Amino acid sequence: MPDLPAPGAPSPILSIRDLRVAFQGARGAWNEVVHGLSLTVAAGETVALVGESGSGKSVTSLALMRLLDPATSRITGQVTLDGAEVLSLSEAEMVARVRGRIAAMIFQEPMTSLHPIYTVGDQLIEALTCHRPMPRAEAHRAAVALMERVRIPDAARRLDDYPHAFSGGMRQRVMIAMALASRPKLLIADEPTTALDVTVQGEILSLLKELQEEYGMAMLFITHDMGVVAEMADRTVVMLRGDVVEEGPTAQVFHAPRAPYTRALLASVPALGSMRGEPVPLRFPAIDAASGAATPGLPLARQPDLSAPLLEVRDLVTRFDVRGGLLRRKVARVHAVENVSFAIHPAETLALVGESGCGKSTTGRSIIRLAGGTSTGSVRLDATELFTLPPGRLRLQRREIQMIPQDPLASLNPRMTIGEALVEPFLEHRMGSAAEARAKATRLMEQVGLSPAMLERFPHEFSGGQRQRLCIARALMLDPRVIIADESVSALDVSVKAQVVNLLLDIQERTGIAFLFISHDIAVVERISHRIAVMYQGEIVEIGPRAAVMETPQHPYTRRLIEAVAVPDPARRHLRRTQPPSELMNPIRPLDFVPPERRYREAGPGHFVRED
Amino acid sequence: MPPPAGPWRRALQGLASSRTAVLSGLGLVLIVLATVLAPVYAKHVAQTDPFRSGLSAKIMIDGKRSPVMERSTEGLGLGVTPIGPTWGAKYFLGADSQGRDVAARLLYGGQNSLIIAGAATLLCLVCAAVIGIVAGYAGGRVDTVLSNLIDMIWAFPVYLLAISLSIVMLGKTFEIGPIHISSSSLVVPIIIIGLVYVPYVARPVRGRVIAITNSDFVLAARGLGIRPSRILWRHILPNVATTLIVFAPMLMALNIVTESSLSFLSVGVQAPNASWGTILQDGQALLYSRPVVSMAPGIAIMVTVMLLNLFGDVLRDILDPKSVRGR
Amino acid sequence: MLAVILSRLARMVVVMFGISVITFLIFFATPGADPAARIAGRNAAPETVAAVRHDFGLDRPIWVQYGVMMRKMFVTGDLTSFVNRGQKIVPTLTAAAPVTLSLVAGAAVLWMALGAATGIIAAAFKDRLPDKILMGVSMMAVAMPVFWVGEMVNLVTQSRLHDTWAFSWVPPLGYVPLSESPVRWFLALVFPWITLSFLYIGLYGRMLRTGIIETYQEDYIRTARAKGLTARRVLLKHATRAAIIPVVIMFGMDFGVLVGGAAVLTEVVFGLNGVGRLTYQALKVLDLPMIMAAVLYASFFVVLANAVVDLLCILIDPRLRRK
Amino acid sequence: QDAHRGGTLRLVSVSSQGTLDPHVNYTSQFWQLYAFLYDGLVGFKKVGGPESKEVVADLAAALPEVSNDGKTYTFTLRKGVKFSNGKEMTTDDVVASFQRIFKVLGPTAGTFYNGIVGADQCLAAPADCTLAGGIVADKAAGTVTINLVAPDPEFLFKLSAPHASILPAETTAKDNGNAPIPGTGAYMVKSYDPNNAMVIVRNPAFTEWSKDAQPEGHVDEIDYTFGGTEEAAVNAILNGQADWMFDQPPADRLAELSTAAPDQIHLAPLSAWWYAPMNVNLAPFNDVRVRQALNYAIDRDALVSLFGGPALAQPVCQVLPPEFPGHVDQCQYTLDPGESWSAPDMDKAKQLVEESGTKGEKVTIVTEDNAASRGIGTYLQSVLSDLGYEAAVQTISGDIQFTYIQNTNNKVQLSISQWYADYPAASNFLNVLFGCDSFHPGSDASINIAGFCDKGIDDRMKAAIALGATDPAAADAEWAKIDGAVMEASPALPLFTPKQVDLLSTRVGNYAFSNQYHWLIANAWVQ
Ligand SMILES: Nc1ncnc2c1ncn2[C@@H]1O[C@H](COP(=O)(O)OP(=O)(O)OP(=O)(O)O)[C@@H](O)[C@H]1O
Ligand SMILES: Nc1ncnc2c1ncn2[C@@H]1O[C@H](COP(=O)(O)OP(=O)(O)OP(=O)(O)O)[C@@H](O)[C@H]1O
Ligand SMILES: [Mg+2]
Ligand SMILES: [Mg+2]
Repeated sequence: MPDLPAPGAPSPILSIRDLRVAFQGARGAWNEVVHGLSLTVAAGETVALVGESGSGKSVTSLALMRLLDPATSRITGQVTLDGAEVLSLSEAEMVARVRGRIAAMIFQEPMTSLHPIYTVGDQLIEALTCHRPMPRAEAHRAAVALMERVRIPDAARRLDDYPHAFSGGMRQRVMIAMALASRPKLLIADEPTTALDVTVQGEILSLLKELQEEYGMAMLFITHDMGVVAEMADRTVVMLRGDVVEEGPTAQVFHAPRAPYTRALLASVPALGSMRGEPVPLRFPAIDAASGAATPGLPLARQPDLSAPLLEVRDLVTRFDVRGGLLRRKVARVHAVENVSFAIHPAETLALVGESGCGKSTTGRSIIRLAGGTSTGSVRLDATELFTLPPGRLRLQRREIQMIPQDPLASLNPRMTIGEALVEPFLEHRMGSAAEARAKATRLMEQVGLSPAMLERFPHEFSGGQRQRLCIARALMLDPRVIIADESVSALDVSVKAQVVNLLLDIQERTGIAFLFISHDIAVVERISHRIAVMYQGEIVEIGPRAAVMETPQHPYTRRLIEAVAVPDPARRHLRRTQPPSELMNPIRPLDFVPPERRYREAGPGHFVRED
Repeated sequence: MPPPAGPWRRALQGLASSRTAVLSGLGLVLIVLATVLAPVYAKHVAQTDPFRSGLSAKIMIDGKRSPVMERSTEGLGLGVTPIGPTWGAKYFLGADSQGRDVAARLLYGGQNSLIIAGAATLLCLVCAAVIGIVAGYAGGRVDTVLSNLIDMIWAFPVYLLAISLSIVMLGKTFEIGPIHISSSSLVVPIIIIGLVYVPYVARPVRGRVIAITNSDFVLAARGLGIRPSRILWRHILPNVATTLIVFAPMLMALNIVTESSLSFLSVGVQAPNASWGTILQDGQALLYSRPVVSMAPGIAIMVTVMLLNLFGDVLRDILDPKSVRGR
Repeated sequence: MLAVILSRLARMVVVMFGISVITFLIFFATPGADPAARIAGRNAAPETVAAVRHDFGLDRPIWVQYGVMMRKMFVTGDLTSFVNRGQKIVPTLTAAAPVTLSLVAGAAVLWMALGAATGIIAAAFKDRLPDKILMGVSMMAVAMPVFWVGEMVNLVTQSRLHDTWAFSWVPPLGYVPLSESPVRWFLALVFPWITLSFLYIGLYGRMLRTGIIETYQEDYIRTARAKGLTARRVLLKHATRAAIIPVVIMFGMDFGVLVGGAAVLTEVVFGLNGVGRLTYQALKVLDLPMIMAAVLYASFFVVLANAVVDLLCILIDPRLRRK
Repeated sequence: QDAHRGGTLRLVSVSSQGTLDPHVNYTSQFWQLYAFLYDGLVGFKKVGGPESKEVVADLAAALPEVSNDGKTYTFTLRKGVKFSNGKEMTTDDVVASFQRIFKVLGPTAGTFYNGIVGADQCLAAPADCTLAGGIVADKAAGTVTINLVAPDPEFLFKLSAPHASILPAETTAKDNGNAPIPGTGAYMVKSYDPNNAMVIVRNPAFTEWSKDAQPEGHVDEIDYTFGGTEEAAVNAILNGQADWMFDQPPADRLAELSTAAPDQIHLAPLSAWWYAPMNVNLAPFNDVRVRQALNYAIDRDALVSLFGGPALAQPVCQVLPPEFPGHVDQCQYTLDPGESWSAPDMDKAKQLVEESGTKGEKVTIVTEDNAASRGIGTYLQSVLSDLGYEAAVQTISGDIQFTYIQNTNNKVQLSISQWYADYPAASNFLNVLFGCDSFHPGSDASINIAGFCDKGIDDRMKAAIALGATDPAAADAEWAKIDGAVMEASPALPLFTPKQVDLLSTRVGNYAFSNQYHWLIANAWVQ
């Protein structure tokens, strides 16, 4: 049971009692997704609501604000927001009293949460004036002040920009500014940093913390990232499938978790630095969901064969033309990948890390010549130069080097069953008969931990983690020698993430496959890779053995990247520094731009750092 | 574990669970059935031949034999007015200017209208799919050429094509292999109507193909070393199919209206054959004396089109809630 | 900007050239279209027919005829009709344009206003009675052939109920120039406007409703609501503005073809001598010069409308704006 | 002063009819206007009734002296007649006008005026037309002499046609299109926009010289509006918004009109013929039995129904219309052959078809896209089916249909057409429609649509024309026989003779109907 505030404690800003939310599904059946949730948030307090995807976190937050469609949803229970009985208010009263006044909200998707066809200033001013009518000039001034407050550089000028001209982090700042406009007493933040880069995530979190203090707001912080919880929350509420399973002060929840689920959750969290001293990649511990008992993960048994590189990339450059105007003429170029060189050996995993948009995926795609744009350089697989192969030969060569795409759902044809999708490449490469293909598909399904019966299903009938495994299985159908795994685990829940990482390591151990593991999640990278390459704005700034890069990072960017990672340990809160906001922009360069010459210095054996 | 439902099955289930879809579907089936049963109605109920002029026919009403074409006797005695609705088995909706049973013709006409509109819809979808897919997939110059072609069709007066074609075809029979196409054949209006809305469909199809061609799963297929022809056939085409299917009912509705417009301009189904359009046109000549002759097909078109639209709306919601807007 | 205009012009020229060639070829492949015989008149002597053929250059190679026709249309501007001898095509077309423009522009105002109202109200009352009524009516509007509606309107306003108080003000069919009498211009166009716009009110209303409802799924609407905006403001300012873009695209295309002559049925039924009716009549008598001019005129507007729509979209949707 | 003088007459029509040039335009709609816009040397008498077939002197002071065995016509011009531009008419204008007929490639140049001496050269080289020896003017005496190659009993009729209007000599020798040419009539065209309206006002230079030839009109202005539909025109007239419609009121409205507005309707017989030419050179109609069978089979009473009933059309089974020169009531194709039609003879028809052995053949009927023509086509289709043919109807736009069915290349078997007399002479029907001279295979201009060319009958027609010059009565008798002979061969289905329906507003008075010009607009008044 959640403990209620002791008598005499300040009356809570938010108190939820026995909240139940149900949605109307097909044929009018009601499907309850939040089952009797109760929680309170006191003034000035930060409460984290954690839980895996689909556990009902967002639904709860939307229910508080009565933002669910009344036609298809049903909310019961009691929600009191600063004395207002939310569930019994009319829509008009909600508008007049609650939304934006008592409570404001920030959402997960900064990219889509701003209206694309109004300027940022318009939207900010609207938020300011809708509760407190004021002259336009004053509102304008207030808006600039707010933008400055959330540390958007050059605020006055950027007020007239449209959201699409802002990066994700900047947009999230605007969202925060909007939420602060009417000085709410409660800020509900629904995964405000999930879609952002680690570095930006850190900035936003510290900004939130800072503002919370300054404004004396309470905060209901929703996330699935235990690291973030540890950073932010005074108290933590853990949700599982619509129920609260544990509730308590954050430190207590982390150090002495009571519910088995909480324990399992914490065990699966990849913690940065936990690999210190481990020589080889290590599997995640296996967790028993019922008891929460963990069996420690096994290290990878197979060693890379360093005698000769399997894949050798040299001076890879990929640029995209930016076309503009109605005429669609070239106006600039995106230097997505710039002079990237590295090698991967059999049974080795090279991780490519870096913030969003730095060119990781493009590097991966360029290697198999699927990037579009113009690529130059050299990619050799064994002795075959891929960049000069004619299309027909290249098509056959692709068997050897497979890519697991970033977004598994999008990369599966929605109209093909999984069986068809798996069998198709096998048959295309004439690797055997249909029956053999079928047999192999069945085998692989079992290997990736799925039931062969699922071969008849369509992609949408799988969960995210399952889809990721399907893509792995599909790639394995061709017995490739190299797999480029593009953010294969980033979008997954912690527990699923652990499973997939373990799966990849199993495969490597069994087949000696080499991985190019693309990720921005350094904690995972630390576990899985032999070597790490850090990318920044299309270039590799540091590359070397895992331990060297992680423990003695040389390049400032690498350091920043590692520092920014939230550590799932409330005792080690370290975010509360004021960092200058760095706006990530696409590496767009004018047409006549000449990239500077780069030199690398060797910081240790096989550890190279770009000289700036 | 429940058996997995494919998207088609799900679509069917969705349709079955929507009251609107079931009712409108039922209505459409009824209309089709009624038109299919036209010969039965004509022979056994109305007992007339709706394709023979009945200018001198007589009919028993209230035990009195009266001519179907009533000659005016009052005033100057000008004009001949066909018999109005009798609300009986014979001449239920009255006669047209040739003394034929309007109700029977309405049913027969429905056959032709539905066949024309249906076949034209099919033709249009096929053409649009080919143009859209080729333009979207090939891109570059091919795309430019086809996009211009689309613009041309869009700006071209259909009626020029219609009038010319109907004259060129006049009295001739073209034989292309086993297919005979004569001027009175329905093929002429089908071709014309089929082409009119090609741009309407080809444009969104092209857009969709471009989107799909750049989608991750096509990229993935290429990464797996799948042949381009197979990618087109297995990956792109099926995904365009929804767009096409969503268009179908709406297009069918538009085509019924277009067919009637073509007949209104007397390019379409040729006498004595009927379609709702030609009956509407006949009725236009009787608008002031026997409005029912033009009301009947007008209402038939309206009801059918409404049912198609209702059905199409549901289909759209089920197949692709975010695609085609409006039309 | 100049380059943009030039590329649009190039596209326009390509489309217009293609269309004119097709039209030309179709004409000469059509039996019974021989202009010489028809110009010469009924029962003309063969000598006369031959002389006419020579006089009109119809005995010259077909591409020469095409060239001559294009020159007469665009350079000298003295192209004359094959059927109404001496009727200059270009001035006739320009004289008909204001009629069509009056019809289409007025109807467009009506359908945009009522279509928007329909869509917004229906979306606001989604699945409730007003929505059902409005959608029912607009479904009917979409389902009724326009000429049929026109005929019925005429039957009622011109004949059956003309002598009642309700419709006694209805002027006879036909167009009155705005310059002649704004009041009579307006009265003469009231029913044509209503008839023409009926279909589009239905179409646009439905389209806008769907658009608004879809937009309500977007994250930014949730943001707007969370800010504490009133439901009306969210609907009008946030949802409608975003949902109106496809409507504008549609509007551009429809307006283009209608001004180009696609309002023919309305014009015919209401006896308005606009471009559509002109085209229609030229088609009925296969008057090549007139058809040619009308077709080129229409394609001009179609391509123009495409261009204008592109521009409009950029104005409405800043995402499409790139420096 | 005339109490009825003044006011504006508002006429409406669905469409205009092209060029204003009286030497070129060949439509009854505009000929009706030329009646009071232009004059020839002679003209039809502008009165209602049978007298309207008479030719009277117009710009000529008197009917011409005919000499030289009917080959020379001498006219003395009236003095003081002015064109609407104020210029006085002289013999120069007459000579120039006759040359101009050829120079502008007038439609009848080769059929009406080819008998003038020098016409051959003019037809061959229109631009250099002089008609030397054909038209001789004596300016001082004010006379013009026309020499013909051969006597032509119909020449005065031809001179009365608007194509022989006298125009100012300086008028350009090409089709003047929509630009009005000054005329000598009581009115002149002030403005003309074929897509919109024509405004006709009084000719300021006009003074009445002969009430019969060119009466001074009553109204001051005539506004002729083009556009709209027939229904709309009827409504406008009933609502008092227009005075007259050129087009026939739709059949649909007739019953209503004949009870609601009987006083506003005027019926007049026309010298016209609705018929269905059968192509005698194409199967199955190359067999005379089939043509006859169809003639027996059709129910002309039903056809009359289609046209609006007996008050509006009269069933016929011969070529020449009633009350036309040469007409004698005769009907071969009826139940009891005799003078008039009674009922179809289906048995005979079926028997003939049986004999011909053509049963089951395909027949396509090409009709115009108006209600009447399409209705007849549909009816004929029904009859042909009864006779055992596989018949189909094809409707095409009127203007194209007329040339389409003429061309033998198009292989039209059966079509629906009409013929309106240019002038009251039997040859204008029989010779034009069934003479060998009007059959031009492969041309769009071949008015002998049936392709009927019987040498014997053709010779008889030529002889009858010649006879007309000396003995009109005997010629008429001969024409009656030729009519019978043509019908014997049955190249066409006579359908009916239509009546003209003029629907006028209540304020129009003094309705007069001329066979030639139809309603005499200038004779009517509105106040
Ligand atoms: N509008 C809706 N209609 C029906 N079901 C819904 C709706 N919104 C959410 N759900 C269901 O409610 C459950 C909880 O969803 P919710 O979005 O709250 O999860 P979450 O905990 O926020 O997950 P995530 O971390 O992925 O955001 C899910 O099973 C989801 O499918
Ligand atoms: N097809 C393309 N056309 C133009 N620009 C592109 C294209 N693909 C990628 N880019 C640009 O290239 C840069 C690198 O993109 P890439 O997808 O490789 O980044 P990433 O490191 O994978 O980022 P993320 O972590 O978000 O996946 C970005 O700025 C992106 O906008
Ligand atoms: Mg969520
Ligand atoms: Mg990426």
